[in-house]
Amino acid sequence: MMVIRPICQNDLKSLYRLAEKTGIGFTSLVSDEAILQKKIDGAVRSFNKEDVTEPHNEDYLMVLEDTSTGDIVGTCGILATVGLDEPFYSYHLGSITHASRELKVHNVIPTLVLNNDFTGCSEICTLFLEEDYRHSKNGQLLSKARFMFMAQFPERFTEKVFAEMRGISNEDGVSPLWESLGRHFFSIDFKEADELTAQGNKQFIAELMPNNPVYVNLLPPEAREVLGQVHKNTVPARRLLEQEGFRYENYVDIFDGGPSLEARVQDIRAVRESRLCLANIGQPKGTTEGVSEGNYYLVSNAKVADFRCILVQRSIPPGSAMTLTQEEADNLCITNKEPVRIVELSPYSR
Amino acid sequence: MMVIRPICQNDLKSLYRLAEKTGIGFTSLVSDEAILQKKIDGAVRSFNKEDVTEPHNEDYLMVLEDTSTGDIVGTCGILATVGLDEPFYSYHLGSITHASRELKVHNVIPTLVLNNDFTGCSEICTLFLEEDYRHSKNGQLLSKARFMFMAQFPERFTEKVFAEMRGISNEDGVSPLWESLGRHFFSIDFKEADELTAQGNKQFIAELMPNNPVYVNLLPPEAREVLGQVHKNTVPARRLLEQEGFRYENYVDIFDGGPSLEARVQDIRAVRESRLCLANIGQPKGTTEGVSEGNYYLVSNAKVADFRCILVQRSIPPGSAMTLTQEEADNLCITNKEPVRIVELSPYSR
Amino acid sequence: MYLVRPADFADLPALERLAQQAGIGITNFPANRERLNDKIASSRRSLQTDVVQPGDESYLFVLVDTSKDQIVGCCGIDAMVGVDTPFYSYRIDEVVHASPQLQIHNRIPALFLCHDYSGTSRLIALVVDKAHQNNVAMSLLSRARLLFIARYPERFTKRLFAELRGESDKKGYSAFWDALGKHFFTMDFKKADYLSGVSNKNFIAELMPRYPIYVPTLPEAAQEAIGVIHENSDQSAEILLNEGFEFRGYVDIFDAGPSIEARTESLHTITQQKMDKALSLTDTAKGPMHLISAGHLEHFRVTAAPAEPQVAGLALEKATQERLGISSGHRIQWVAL
Amino acid sequence: MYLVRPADFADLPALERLAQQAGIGITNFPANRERLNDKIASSRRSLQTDVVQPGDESYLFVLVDTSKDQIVGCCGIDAMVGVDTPFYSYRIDEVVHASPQLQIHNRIPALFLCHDYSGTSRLIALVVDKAHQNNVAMSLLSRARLLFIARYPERFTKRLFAELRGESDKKGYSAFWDALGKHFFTMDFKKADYLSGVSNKNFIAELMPRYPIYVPTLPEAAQEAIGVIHENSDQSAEILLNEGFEFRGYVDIFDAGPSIEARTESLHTITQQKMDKALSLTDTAKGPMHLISAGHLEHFRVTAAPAEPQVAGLALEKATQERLGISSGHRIQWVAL
Repeated sequence: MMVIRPICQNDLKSLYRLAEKTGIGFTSLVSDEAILQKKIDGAVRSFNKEDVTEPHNEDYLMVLEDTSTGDIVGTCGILATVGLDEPFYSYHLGSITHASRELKVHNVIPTLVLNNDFTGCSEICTLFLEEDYRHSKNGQLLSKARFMFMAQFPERFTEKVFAEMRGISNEDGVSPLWESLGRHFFSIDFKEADELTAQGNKQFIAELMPNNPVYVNLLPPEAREVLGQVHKNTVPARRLLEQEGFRYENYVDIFDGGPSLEARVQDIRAVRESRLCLANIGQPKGTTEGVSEGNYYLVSNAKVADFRCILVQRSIPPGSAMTLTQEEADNLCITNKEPVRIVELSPYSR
Repeated sequence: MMVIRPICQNDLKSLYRLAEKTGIGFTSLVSDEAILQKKIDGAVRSFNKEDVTEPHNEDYLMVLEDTSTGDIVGTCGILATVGLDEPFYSYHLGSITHASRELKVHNVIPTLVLNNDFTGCSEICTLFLEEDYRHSKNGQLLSKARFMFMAQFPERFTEKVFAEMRGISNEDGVSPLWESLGRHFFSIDFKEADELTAQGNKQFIAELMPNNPVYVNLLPPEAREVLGQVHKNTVPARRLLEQEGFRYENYVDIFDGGPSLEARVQDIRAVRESRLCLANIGQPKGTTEGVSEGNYYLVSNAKVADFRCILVQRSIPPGSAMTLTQEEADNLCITNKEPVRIVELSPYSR
Repeated sequence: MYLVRPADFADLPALERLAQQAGIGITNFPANRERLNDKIASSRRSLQTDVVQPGDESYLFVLVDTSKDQIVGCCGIDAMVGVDTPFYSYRIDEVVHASPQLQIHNRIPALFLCHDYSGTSRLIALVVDKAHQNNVAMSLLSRARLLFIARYPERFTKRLFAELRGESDKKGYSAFWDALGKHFFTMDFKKADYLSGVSNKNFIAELMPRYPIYVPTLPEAAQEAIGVIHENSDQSAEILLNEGFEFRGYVDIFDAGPSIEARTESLHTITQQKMDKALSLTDTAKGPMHLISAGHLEHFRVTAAPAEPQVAGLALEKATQERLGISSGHRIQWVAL
Repeated sequence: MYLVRPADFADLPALERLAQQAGIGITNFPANRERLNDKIASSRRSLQTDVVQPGDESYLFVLVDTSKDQIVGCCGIDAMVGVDTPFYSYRIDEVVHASPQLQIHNRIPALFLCHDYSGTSRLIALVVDKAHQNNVAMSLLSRARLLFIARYPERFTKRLFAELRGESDKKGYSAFWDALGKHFFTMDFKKADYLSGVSNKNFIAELMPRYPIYVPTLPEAAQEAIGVIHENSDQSAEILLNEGFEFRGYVDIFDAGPSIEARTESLHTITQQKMDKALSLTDTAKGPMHLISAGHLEHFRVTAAPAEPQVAGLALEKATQERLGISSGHRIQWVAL
């Protein structure tokens, strides 16, 4: 069975193994033991904080474990806030109108405005699933488990949450936006800039980036076209978030132009439609051992440090109680009659 | 009975009478016959346009008629797009981070950035209800009838729609934001600037307003405090829109700092939950002549030029058909078995 | 021989012909009969007005080939630009972005829309028939303006500038315009250039970018055109540079042609010019070439002729005196060619 | 009598005492023993180095009351500011916003953060004991620097500027700081002022506003402080203004005190100074007061004394010669006081 749980100190080796597989451009998981250990420390500290009444610098990093092998095969995370230790930069794609009545010209010109608007906001991040496990809705479980955690502990996050999506670059990691914009202001290459940023070192952005709006119409077409577009590998992840109610509100990455998607936590479909019910340990009705059919449901417990989330399939919609097998209950770290949070895995299947 | 319908050429006198009552600060309805006549012409033309596949410069101005007296007692409108004839300005309240590691200082400074970001967006506007009629949910009918129209004809509007809310000013019409910001750049007073804008004359804004971001922390406290705040008379209108899913996304009016609220049309509660059903003319079950009880429902027809919307009360939730009295059907301009669109007047009452 | 004098209404057909030849890129001299007529009228009005300090006056001069009594060139001075609507230029300024931590120190040139030349006198539109583009004619026409300014300093500002035509090809294609202006005007260079000559200039403020343009983000061809003089203007540029005009980093907002400026008092022609009596040339030696002017305002005349500076004044040939409408003993102004 | 000479390590206690008196607002002369020691070391190193063009050298001079052999003042020159980190100032520029339609034409002064003085030589920190703030001592100390610059032009840039202390009260309260800097530094003026003296200046770029500040939007007290000189600095300001320094619209980013600048070659002391032989004063008349310098680099000395310019050189009293460590026939440099 596939289980989402908080990362723990024993996971360093597995995390390192995963980090090696992420490749260039995935800067939140770099294959450096010291950095990863620091990340684990931060996450362990965050999950063990009790009585959190408002978001601070918590970093909730979770892993997807295949209980049949004990392997860690994916990660996902939530940062309680960004930009409070190091500035967090983005471009806002706005418009400026230039109009002349006399000449009957009316131009609406898109502009990129450098800002720190996401400062203090919660971010969902560090989503990675090993190639061999990209099936059986594991990706959805990994991504949406975070919403179950947020639904259960909204006081730990801000009203608005966002996600940065990887932008367009070619096979060599060259980004058209960087080539026509960033390159002129940084005397380092895209990869180096990206890595510095990943290490939380962002002062240089303020120092080197132009602080005036950039006229998008003056950029070459190949740069204009990537604004707000995701890398082809990221298309499914974007669609998944959009189905949950995330929206592109014209914020893009300053380096590659990839979009940020945002939502009010309470407006996320999986949060809004999730509900608490009591766990009934037993044989779920309408299911036969080993045969899976019916709708998919995310089921999580209501614990912080021992948070767990799994995916189950039921042919009869659950009411005020959810019947779980002993194995499922064990993987959720719950006993009979404990509360669990459930929601349909996908919209429109309610 | 209270009925929402498109404004028509006979309404000029009534509209003028209403305009006289709106008072200062309500710039979209000025008591000038020529301007009002032009507005009516525009609305009549817009409602009579057939085969509209995308929004242009349509102006859908509707009125609330008391059928018992024939009086026009309120108005509400939707502009298909703003900013395409004259630039549409707003301030975006963003942030800039200034941080020094060496000094351990980390400041997040709010800024006002002048923009034309709403260019090409649909706007709901011109909401006014006569004082004597501010009861019996007339205000809600007036405001939300627009969502029924948008739900029925989404192709006539943009994906996103917004509303500008009146900002804070004192009894003499003095706006604290204007006094500490606009006044320094315009050599005219607030009222004059506001009127020029209302007449669609906005070139002067580009000419006179500073195009660099304004540091909010340098503004006096009384100006800072009004940013994104509505006039006390506008608090109920704001709450109403927020309940429908409208959100303040940090856009404010450049003169008085009043917030703009925005929503995706498909995310508006009244749009999302509204549905078509067939009208059954007869005696609604569970209701007795003259006795009103049960939930309120907005009911509209599915016509453009003959659009109508009314408010009914039903104690039994309607299913695939809605039973309407003959009077209600007449006021909706429909006959038996014609399709009508219905939705619960308020959220949470489903 | 050549003579420079103020333009008159009778010169209109000749001026129109010149303007058509001048082509694109000389925005203050459009081939539009009505506008040219206005320019002549404005010049005449300016010359007939008592001026205490510079305002919206403008002066238009023509170059006459006296052998055929034909107009073969023209030029002008605006007493002050930016009086009604601001006068826009791009100022090239370096923006410094430095990161001590990364040891990066970038100096990035950027174009800032400004109206620093508002309130300044401007030399405009030197146009000369191809056949007459020789050194004497060009110098005479260009420097005649400076003699005029020396005579009437109260009519001009202490700083003076001239716009030099920027790079564009015969069809009016400008790489700079194509990379920048086109995106904001949504019209071609020719049309914008023409409009800027005939219309008030509000539309520039309305349409041009309000934020600085970072030069390295422009296409290379556009970057290379910044501050470059159109080859047809090399000769007139050289005359002004020799006078002491300097480039201070201002370029035209349309074609990025450079503006050059100087303090009026320090210009070569103005520091060297003298006023004294006209004398008769008696011996056979004609003396070196001089620019010689006579006459007041509307009757201001300048010609180029051999002459001999003497203690009591400047000795001229009879023919030169006649061309200037003077005789010996009259006060004249001169400078060596 | 007074003598100006380069500072030495032995002067440290006296300099520390002076710095404490100087108070807030003289950021380049902080009352910090370590930093003062660094400044002396840097000055000595600079004087001992062969310099071909200006770099990060700095020169510190002290004013000695020779009657008591006591340090009563000091001043300095930075060969070039902004070498490691940019040197920031506010430039006051007018922004024009005009609406022809409404017939409004606003010129709005705005403060632009710039580093236009980066790469320029700077006169720094003139501090003199209250008891010695007389015209002779002040002029001697201030102008001694200009004599030094005249002697070693290759060590300085062609443009020179000086920052004048802006308005702040005894407690270090500055209305300008309160309205602007405070919001961005979240510390008080005193601390920011001190940090700017002792730390590298990266934090200015990190914390200061990047967009222009429109002057009319500031509180009135802050507006009124812009470009105003602290009353304690009036005297030293006057000496520099008389030399030919001009205010060109640059002010300090903390207290809005004005910067004044000049082309080195045009300064009064520099154009008037002469180099020739020292002569002996023979007759009884002592002659008018002069500033007289002698000695090379580390041994550079300047004093103020009566002297008589003669054809072959400058005639000095014996005592003056001794003070400068020279005798008749030595080369000296002088200028009238």
